[in-house]
Amino acid sequence: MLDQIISTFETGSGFWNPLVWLTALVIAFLIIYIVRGFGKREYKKGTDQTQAFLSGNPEYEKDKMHVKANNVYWGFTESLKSVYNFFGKMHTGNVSDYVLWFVIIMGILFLIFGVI
Amino acid sequence: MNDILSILINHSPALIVAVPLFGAFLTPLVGMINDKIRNIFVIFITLLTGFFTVILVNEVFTNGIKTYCFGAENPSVNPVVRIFFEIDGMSAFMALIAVILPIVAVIYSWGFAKEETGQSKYYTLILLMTAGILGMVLTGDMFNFFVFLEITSISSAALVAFWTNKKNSVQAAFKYIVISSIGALMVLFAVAIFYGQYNALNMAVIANNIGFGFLDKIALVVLIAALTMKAAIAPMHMWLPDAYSGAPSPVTVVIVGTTLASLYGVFRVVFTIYGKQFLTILRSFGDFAVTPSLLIGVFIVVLAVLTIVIGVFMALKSNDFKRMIGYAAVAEIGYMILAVGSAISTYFIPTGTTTVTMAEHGKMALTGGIFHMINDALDIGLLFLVAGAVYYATKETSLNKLGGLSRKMKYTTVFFLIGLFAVSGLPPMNGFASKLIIYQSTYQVNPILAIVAILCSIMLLAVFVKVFHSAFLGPEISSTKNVKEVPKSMLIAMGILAALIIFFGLFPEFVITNIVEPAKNALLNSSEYISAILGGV
Amino acid sequence: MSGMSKIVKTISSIAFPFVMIYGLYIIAHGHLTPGGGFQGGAIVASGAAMILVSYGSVWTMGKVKEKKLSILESTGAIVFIGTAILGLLFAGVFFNNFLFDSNLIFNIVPVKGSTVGILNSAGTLPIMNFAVGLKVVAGLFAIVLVMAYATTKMGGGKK
Amino acid sequence: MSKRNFAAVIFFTIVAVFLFFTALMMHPFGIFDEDNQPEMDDHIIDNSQTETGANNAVTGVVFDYRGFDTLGEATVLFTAVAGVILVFRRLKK
Amino acid sequence: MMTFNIPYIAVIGLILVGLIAVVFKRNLIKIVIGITLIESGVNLFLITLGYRENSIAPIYTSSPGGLMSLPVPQALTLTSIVIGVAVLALMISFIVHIYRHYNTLDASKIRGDEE
Repeated sequence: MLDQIISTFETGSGFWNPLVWLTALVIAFLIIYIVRGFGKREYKKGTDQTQAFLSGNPEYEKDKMHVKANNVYWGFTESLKSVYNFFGKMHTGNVSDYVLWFVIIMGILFLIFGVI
Repeated sequence: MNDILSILINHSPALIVAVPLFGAFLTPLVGMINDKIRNIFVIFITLLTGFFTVILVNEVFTNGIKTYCFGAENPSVNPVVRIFFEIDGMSAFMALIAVILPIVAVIYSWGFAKEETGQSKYYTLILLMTAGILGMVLTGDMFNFFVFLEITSISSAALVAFWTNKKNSVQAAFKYIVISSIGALMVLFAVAIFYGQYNALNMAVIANNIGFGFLDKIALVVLIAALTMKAAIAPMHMWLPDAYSGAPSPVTVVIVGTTLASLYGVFRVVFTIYGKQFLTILRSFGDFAVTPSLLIGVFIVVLAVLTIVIGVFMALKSNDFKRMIGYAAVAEIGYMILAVGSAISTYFIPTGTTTVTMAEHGKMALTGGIFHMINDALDIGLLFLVAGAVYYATKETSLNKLGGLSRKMKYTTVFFLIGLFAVSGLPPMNGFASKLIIYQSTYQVNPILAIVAILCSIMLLAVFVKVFHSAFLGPEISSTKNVKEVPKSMLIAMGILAALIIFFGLFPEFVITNIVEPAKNALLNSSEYISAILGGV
Repeated sequence: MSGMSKIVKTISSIAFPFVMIYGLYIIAHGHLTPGGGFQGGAIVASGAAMILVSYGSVWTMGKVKEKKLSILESTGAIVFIGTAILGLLFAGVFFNNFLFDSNLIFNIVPVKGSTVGILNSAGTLPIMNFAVGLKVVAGLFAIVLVMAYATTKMGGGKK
Repeated sequence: MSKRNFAAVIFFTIVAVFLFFTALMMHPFGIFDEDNQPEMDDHIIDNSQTETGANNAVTGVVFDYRGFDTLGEATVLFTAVAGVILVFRRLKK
Repeated sequence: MMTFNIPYIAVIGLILVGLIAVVFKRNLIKIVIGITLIESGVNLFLITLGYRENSIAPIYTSSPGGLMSLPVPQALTLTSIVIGVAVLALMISFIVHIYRHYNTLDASKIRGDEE
């Protein structure tokens, strides 16, 4: 049973073994721990060290500091505007259109199977 | 003791459906006593269903196909008159999915729905939905499939409209029931064609007699179109983000099961009922022969690519937490049918024999696709539970108004990270294994498919990084100041799914050999399905 | 709805018992003549809906609560599935017609061919007919009652 | 005509043509040939009295041969009632 | 052959009319009516499949004897009708709520926040 559980999973070009992976994970954590040991020990809470430094300007309110979801990936959506316009037009939110897509798919399938 | 167990195993197909139904009929009565007793009762019922499912699945995986006839011990099989349940590997696999999700949903609802009114009806409908999904995946009768399809659609539509004071929920419920009733009626239309032609309703009998004449083609088209619409395959996926985001989160988790059950219907129709006719040569151009397998396979692959791309792109733009997961769910469904479609398109006859087989990479793709079904149920389920937890804590699903939740909801954040890793296919979560198989096998079918799949998987990661950034990271903003961690029952429910995800991710080979392979073999072996009912054919 | 005129109320209360008896007859003879639990239940439920229309939903809601109908419906469903489970317990198969050809009630086996029907036949079928009839009456009436009452309370669509 | 309606008309025509062909290809209305006998139904008509005891074969089918479907149907009605009561419930305690 | 299949053609026509109503009508009530038309069409299709020439109803109680029409389609239609009633009830109650929220029944205006 146990050897069945930890047996290797192969796809032909890659493999996955839980034991190998766990060993890798442990080694990675060890490295992280060692690197963490190099850090400075002078950090103190509640002093000026914890303040954000914005070129000497005062910090904004917390609400304004947070990047809203609307603005994330703005560049991507802006550059692919045409694609998004097309997809947006597809999603009309009208029940009749949903059913119309069904009729269209049915028609295409009928054509495929009927003509050939 | 052994006698009782063998009797239970023998009757488990009936009991799996009867227990949740009986529980559902009793729940309104139990609900009059006390809320707490009712909740315990409902959890008990789902666990009992789970117990029966596990013993049945164990039986099927060890001893092969199990049939159960309703109403007679020695039913006549020539002609087949009564309703049969027929459970092969694929049905058993689906039953496992269908029973995990309600258990989680019911445990989660204890905390989640505590403040709501109408809880008795809510739990009743969840149990009915469970019974419906289980009936859909276990049945071996076309008309019975339609009836259970309707049970799942009606109960899930009523639950989507649970928050009647939200206009999003109500309109989503209306769209959902219109779509599902039209889909179900079209299924009934196809069933009627089968009945008129073969005077049979049993799937095995139909599969045994099936030809590939005009009427069979029509029935195939209608069934595929209707069931893929219920399984939310682009461009008929638009109802899914509506319904998933309108429903309360635990309900959504179970609705994921209904979507997968419809997908199972597609597989059952294509592989089992039409399995015999996969290689009828419809027309040949020189050496190149056009077969139904090629047509269906290519068509499904095209739709799958469309599904993945649309799902991912719309998810990236969306700003509503639940809606975004809904589009991601669409993309995940695309992965499944991408694998299965490319598998179907590699069907061929080896020279010298007449048995239908599939190319090796096709079989691998099928394994990946089936494995991805259970992975998708777990991943999307966990993400929706997280979204529900965020909603419970903040009464907000719009990502624009969230931020800094990781400071207040530590466990939820961890669960979200697990879901994020799983859904975008990063090791060591379960999505990695199935997506790896899918990439590799579709690459052998056509490299472009694998490239699209990988790119979209990366974009899926980007989508959820966006959620992680805007909801969980960042400073504590004013609207999330008084947020508290969610109740224990919700954490337990999320923990169950997260544990399963990690287990499936760490030991994929174990899961594939024990659960996925029997399901794959069952799909590929339609003659066994037929002979289980009709005897040696 | 606040109910209709006195003439309608009187006539519908006179007609209701007849409708009900007709429905019960359809249910009881389901295994002999055209009809059955669903059809008869629908007839009785439409009789009840007639009362609802003539007396108004508020009055009817005062007489019959939807919670009671819900209990009644659950009972019908439990009897139905219970009969099926009894088949499992007594005859070893879910949904078995275990009363048929037994020495309990409904056990007379009819002569093959065209006969005069015997009410005391057909095993579990009459029981299931009654259970389904009860369910359909309660269910359909509950749907109509709840919808009528809710729309009355909500008014004509203004928020 | 808008683009949507144009597409709708075209695809409806296709679907309509194929469905009408379906109607023409079905077996002739009310006639069952030698090789197209309704075996399942004949079995029920012959045996409904001896196997279920019901003089009414339809009731025999509904409650005995396909009793499980009827359980599903009763469940559907139960579901609808639960759904309607759920949808019209009071939202505040 | 053609004349024998007129009932089927009528049934298909009914289904198509229902689908057309769902796709082209904008009023939600009319969409629901379209769905019930499809449903009636499918039910009629089942029933027409069960007809046998010169046959009587499949009931033995004081029957004149002779061929009987097929009982299974009748049972299936009964099931399907009840399911139709259930779906109809639920759809109508959703429409009541939609009207409360939107104050309109125009399908093109009933949409979520993000569409």
